Amino acid sequence: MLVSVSILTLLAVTAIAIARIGDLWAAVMFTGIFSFLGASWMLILDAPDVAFTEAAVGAGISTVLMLGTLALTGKKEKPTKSSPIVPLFVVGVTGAALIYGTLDMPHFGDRHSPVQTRIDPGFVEKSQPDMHGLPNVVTGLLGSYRGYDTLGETAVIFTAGIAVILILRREPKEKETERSTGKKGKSL
Amino acid sequence: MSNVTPETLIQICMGLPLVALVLVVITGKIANLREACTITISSVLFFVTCQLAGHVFSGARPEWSLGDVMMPGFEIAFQVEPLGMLFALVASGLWVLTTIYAIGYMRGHHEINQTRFFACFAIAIFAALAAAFSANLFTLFVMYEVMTVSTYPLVTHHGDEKARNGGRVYLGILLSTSVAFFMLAIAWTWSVAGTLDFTPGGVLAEAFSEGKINAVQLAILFCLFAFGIGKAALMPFHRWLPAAMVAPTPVSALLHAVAVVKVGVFSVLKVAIYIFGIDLIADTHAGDWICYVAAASILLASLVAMTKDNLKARLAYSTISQLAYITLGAAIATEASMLGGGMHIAMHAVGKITLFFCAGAIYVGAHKTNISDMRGLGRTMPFTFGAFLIATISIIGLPPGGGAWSKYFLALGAVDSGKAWLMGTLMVSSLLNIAYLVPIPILAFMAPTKNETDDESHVDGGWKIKEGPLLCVVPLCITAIGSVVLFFFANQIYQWLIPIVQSGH
Amino acid sequence: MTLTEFFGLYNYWIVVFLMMTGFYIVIARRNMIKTVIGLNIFQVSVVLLYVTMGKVTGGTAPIIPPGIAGHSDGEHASSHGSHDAHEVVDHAHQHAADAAEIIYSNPLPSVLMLTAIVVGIATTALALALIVRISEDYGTIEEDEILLMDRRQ
Amino acid sequence: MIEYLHFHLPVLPIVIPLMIAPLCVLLGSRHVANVLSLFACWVTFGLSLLLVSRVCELGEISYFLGGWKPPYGIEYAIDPLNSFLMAMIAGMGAIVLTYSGPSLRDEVPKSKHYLFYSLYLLCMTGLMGMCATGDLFNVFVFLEISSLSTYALISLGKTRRAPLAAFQYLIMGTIGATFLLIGIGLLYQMTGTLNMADIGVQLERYRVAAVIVDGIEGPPHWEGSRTMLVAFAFLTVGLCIKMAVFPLHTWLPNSYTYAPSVVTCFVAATATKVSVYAFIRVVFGIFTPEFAFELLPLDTALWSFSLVGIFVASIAAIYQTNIKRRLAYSSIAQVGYMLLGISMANQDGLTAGIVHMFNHGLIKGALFMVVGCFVLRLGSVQMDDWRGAGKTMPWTSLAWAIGGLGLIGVPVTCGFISKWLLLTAAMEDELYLVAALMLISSLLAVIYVWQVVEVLYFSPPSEKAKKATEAPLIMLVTTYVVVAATLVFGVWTTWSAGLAGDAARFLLQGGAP
Repeated sequence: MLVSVSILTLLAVTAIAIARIGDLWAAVMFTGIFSFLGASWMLILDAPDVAFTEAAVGAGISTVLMLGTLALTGKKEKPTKSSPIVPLFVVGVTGAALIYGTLDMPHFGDRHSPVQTRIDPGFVEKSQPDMHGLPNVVTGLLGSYRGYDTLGETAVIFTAGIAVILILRREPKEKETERSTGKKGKSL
Repeated sequence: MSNVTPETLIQICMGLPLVALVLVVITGKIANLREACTITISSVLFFVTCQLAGHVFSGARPEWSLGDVMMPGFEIAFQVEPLGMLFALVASGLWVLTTIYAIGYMRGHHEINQTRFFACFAIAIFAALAAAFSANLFTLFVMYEVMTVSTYPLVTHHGDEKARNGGRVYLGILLSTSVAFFMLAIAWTWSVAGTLDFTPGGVLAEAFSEGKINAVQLAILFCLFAFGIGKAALMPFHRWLPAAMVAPTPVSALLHAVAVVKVGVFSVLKVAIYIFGIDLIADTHAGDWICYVAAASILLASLVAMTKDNLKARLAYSTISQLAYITLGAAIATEASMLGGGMHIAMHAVGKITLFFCAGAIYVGAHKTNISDMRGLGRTMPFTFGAFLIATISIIGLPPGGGAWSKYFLALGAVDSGKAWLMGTLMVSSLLNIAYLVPIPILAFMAPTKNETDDESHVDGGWKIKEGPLLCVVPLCITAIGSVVLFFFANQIYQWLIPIVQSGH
Repeated sequence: MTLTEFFGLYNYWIVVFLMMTGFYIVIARRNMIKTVIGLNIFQVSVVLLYVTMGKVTGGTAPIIPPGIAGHSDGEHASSHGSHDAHEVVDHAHQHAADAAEIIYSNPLPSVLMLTAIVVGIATTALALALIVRISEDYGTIEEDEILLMDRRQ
Repeated sequence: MIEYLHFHLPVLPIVIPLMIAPLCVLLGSRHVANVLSLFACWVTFGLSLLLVSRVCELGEISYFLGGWKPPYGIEYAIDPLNSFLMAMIAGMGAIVLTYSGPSLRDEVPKSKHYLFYSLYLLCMTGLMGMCATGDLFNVFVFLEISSLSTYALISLGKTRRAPLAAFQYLIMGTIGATFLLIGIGLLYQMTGTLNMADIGVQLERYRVAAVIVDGIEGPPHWEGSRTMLVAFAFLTVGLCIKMAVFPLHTWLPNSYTYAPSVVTCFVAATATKVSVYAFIRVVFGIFTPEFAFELLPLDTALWSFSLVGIFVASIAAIYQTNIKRRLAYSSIAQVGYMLLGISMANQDGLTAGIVHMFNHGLIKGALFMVVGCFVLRLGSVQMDDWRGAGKTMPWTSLAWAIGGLGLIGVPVTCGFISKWLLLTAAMEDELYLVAALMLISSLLAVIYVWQVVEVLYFSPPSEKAKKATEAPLIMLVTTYVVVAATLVFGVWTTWSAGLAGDAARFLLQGGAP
């Protein structure tokens, strides 16, 4: 209880820090920390697979990617001039809606909630015979019942991969014209 | 032809203009061949229409529907009844003459894009025939809009700034009224009556008796129809008609006599007779408001016509006035007024097309557009102005012009319905007609030419005849004779049309 | 608002707070990298929301201990519904009885979130690539400045 | 073999492009990739047509991926609605790809072509997958496939604004997708399942019979409705962002304007429609219209937003000199018509909404294809440069005029069919004001389409237009195929409106997806 409360508090504090901080380098670091804290909480919530993935992907890869980008772009965020009232209002309304929505939700850890009872026999029991006793049910599910989602996930990664190549690859010619026009880009 | 069923005749009738369209486009490069195609097909079409008319006027009601490809509620279906048949006869008959005339005019005037012209012309005729034969409001509306769009390139034929502005007004008013009022009225009818089929006796009577629509709503609906059918050019939605005068004269002839405006008034009549039903309008006084509007239109348009010096503009306002007669006939809603309105479609068509042909012939032959410039022109163009005079008589409504009969029936209807004041309107309007039309031929024949010494035609004290191209003059003579023939033929038309007002009882 | 309600839902409320912080960064911040960071936080919070749903009080991660795995073949042991309890008792296997006592948290949210995390990183990567490209073209990654440059053009 | 094909038919149109996409990258040659992707698209189109005929014959088809039955596994549920839409997407995909050659060579560097083809196929996969699936989470996954590929495709545009537009779309799109994910999560929380049909069944259990007081039936009532409402709201907002409903449309104009012409053609014709479809599914397949429209005054909200959106976007369109942007605003307005139909939740209205998805896809596809032809020859999307192009590019200009008439909704074009259905539906519901406003708003389309027509035909030619020649044959032919389709479906309505009517009936009878 104490651990989870302190992790949750830390998460909230980190999130606010990220929102307020102007130095991008620090913000990226805090994002890594946020992911890491999130991952530890997931561990408490009995989701070790997600926790490991989050730690690796969220705290690891995405931090590296962002740092790499920062190296190419610049580390300082310019202070935003526009008033924060409209975004705050939108966020407030959305948040209030969500809180309102939680009121009818099954309580945390409720073992009679539909999530736990709708599927009967549950995934753990069902997957044992289906997966021939694979101990990690999550892995089993990824490859079987939700295997198609996993295929989709792979497709997403593939899409992102070629998209990144496509976006970052510059034509030799393109670069030249760019240089000759003093990096102003081409107008319409 | 006797072994061809009337159903097939309908298909042939509507197919022929499309065949003409295809042939015109294919043979576009070879002008002579292209025009030979158009003339041949239009003649064949007239012949086929006459065949069909024989069936219809002897009581047949042939039907044809495209039901296989349409959903319920979107039925494209055709059924020929006498009113539509009469309109189809007028349209197809005048197509032949207009084509001949157009060839003379377009060549005499060296117009550009002649292929596009003839192609769009063919589509417009197709739409006119299909509208004439339509069996329900949906089909009528579809064809109405097809005609709007297909005549747009005709109106803007010259492709210059003036044409663009004219086209803007033309398309703007016709599309806006049809979408904002006509379509709404149709949907309303559909939601109230549950059908859009043209039914003798009307489809709204039942809804009225069931209380789905009350008398005030009926009157509003009638207004929506009358204004929504912008092609009937009821004031204040008449501006498109003078604006469309930027078009070449054969187009004006098409617009004002053959197809466009006649589709408008035809639709008004059709809606009045087959959607409302004469009795319903008479009982609920749904048409009363439109009576006032139409009467006002008649007088105002005549007054405006008097102020116009440009011949085509004057004729345009004359058309607005004459169309309002037909709308008036529909709004009065007595048997006589409906018949008068129906007859006026034919009578006015023949008369007005003659006038426009004359205007075009004067333009091609003498390059004059303003009435004040036409002094003494009658002596060099006797045939043209002779025809003009005859048509004028018909439009005014004097015997032996065909227009006399239709106006007589309209007046009769006005008296029948107890609106005797309308008689007064009709009388005044006839006087106004005289005032703005008769001076033109008189000026042309009687007045001395402006500067006689300069006039080349004035040789040795005699007048040398210098008419427009032969292909222009012959059609206008034929239509002028036609408007006289119609006077003697009126009883026949009356007999043909009788079923449309009787079938409701 | 009862105390049970508070203790039953406060987890969710904190997650909502985290989500909204992320959302706020996305819509309020004009620096593109900051926006992407906000998106990241938003998405991680949604992952937390899902994972929270799967948790059962007193449950454990859905990984079958080695002793039990392989023995429950063909069984329809149920970890929660009491109506199935008699089936479980019927079994001679001690391990099976153990299995019935172990309560597993629902594995499905985990499965879904593995996919969602991967989708998230793919989106981040694409966004960052776009940022690099924009920064090359415009020389800045502040949206306000870029819009100003475009307007001047 | 046929047996096998028939059995796996539901999944083939999605899997074929998905499998060929990596192949395009691996082989690395733009010619090979072109042929492969064309092959994939046309085969997909053929298969989806086959699927439509199968659905018409057999009714709804369920396909369990990997043989795992729901609620454990993922289900593909093919019904009249989504098979119809899939055929449209595949058809537009195939025809636009066939069209693309010259335009692509002009606008995208050759070395990127093979990647373009791969992304194009992936985008199509994503859109088709979203349609076919009966699993809510799977919708999210395929939404992301299509979105990510769309962002990348948009960023391919010639100008530096293209990556910016793509980035802005990415942010908006990801917010939308995340909202969707939250909504899915809340629904999962309430029902414990992800299968749409099953969610619908489970939600019914929360329903409390209406209380009858003094003989008057009270409003319907749901237990736990707070969470359900919020779930519904989040799904709606998420999808509204993706379908660019006013005022959540801000990403769309830039994306459509700066993307390569070919991409705009495909995306404009298909992407927003798929989101509209997903929304229909949420309203009618998961929740009931009763829940959506009675418990929540969503119908009134939808009309107001649709109508305001239609007017604002149409008026904005009138002021655009960039023609792609003009059409983009028109797209925002047109989505309003679809929503208007859906919000009426009666047979005619829903049919109108569905058939307008199809018709507008064709019309907008055709118009953007025309724009592509002009861009290729004139090198500009500015109205000033298009002046007088009617003389040098008569066929392309004529295609614009016909397509424009479709957009206006003139009879004999398919746009009229949707407008007519919408109108009759409004009258049936006695929404006279909505009917009148809708008709008036459609007049705005006359202005923004006809301004361009006038520029093409009545202005003295610009320098660029003087030098222009008619567009390449392949582009013209494909454009005219689509233009012809807009006319064919304006007359032959048994297929389009008929199928849409079947789909609407299916949805209204509570046919769970």
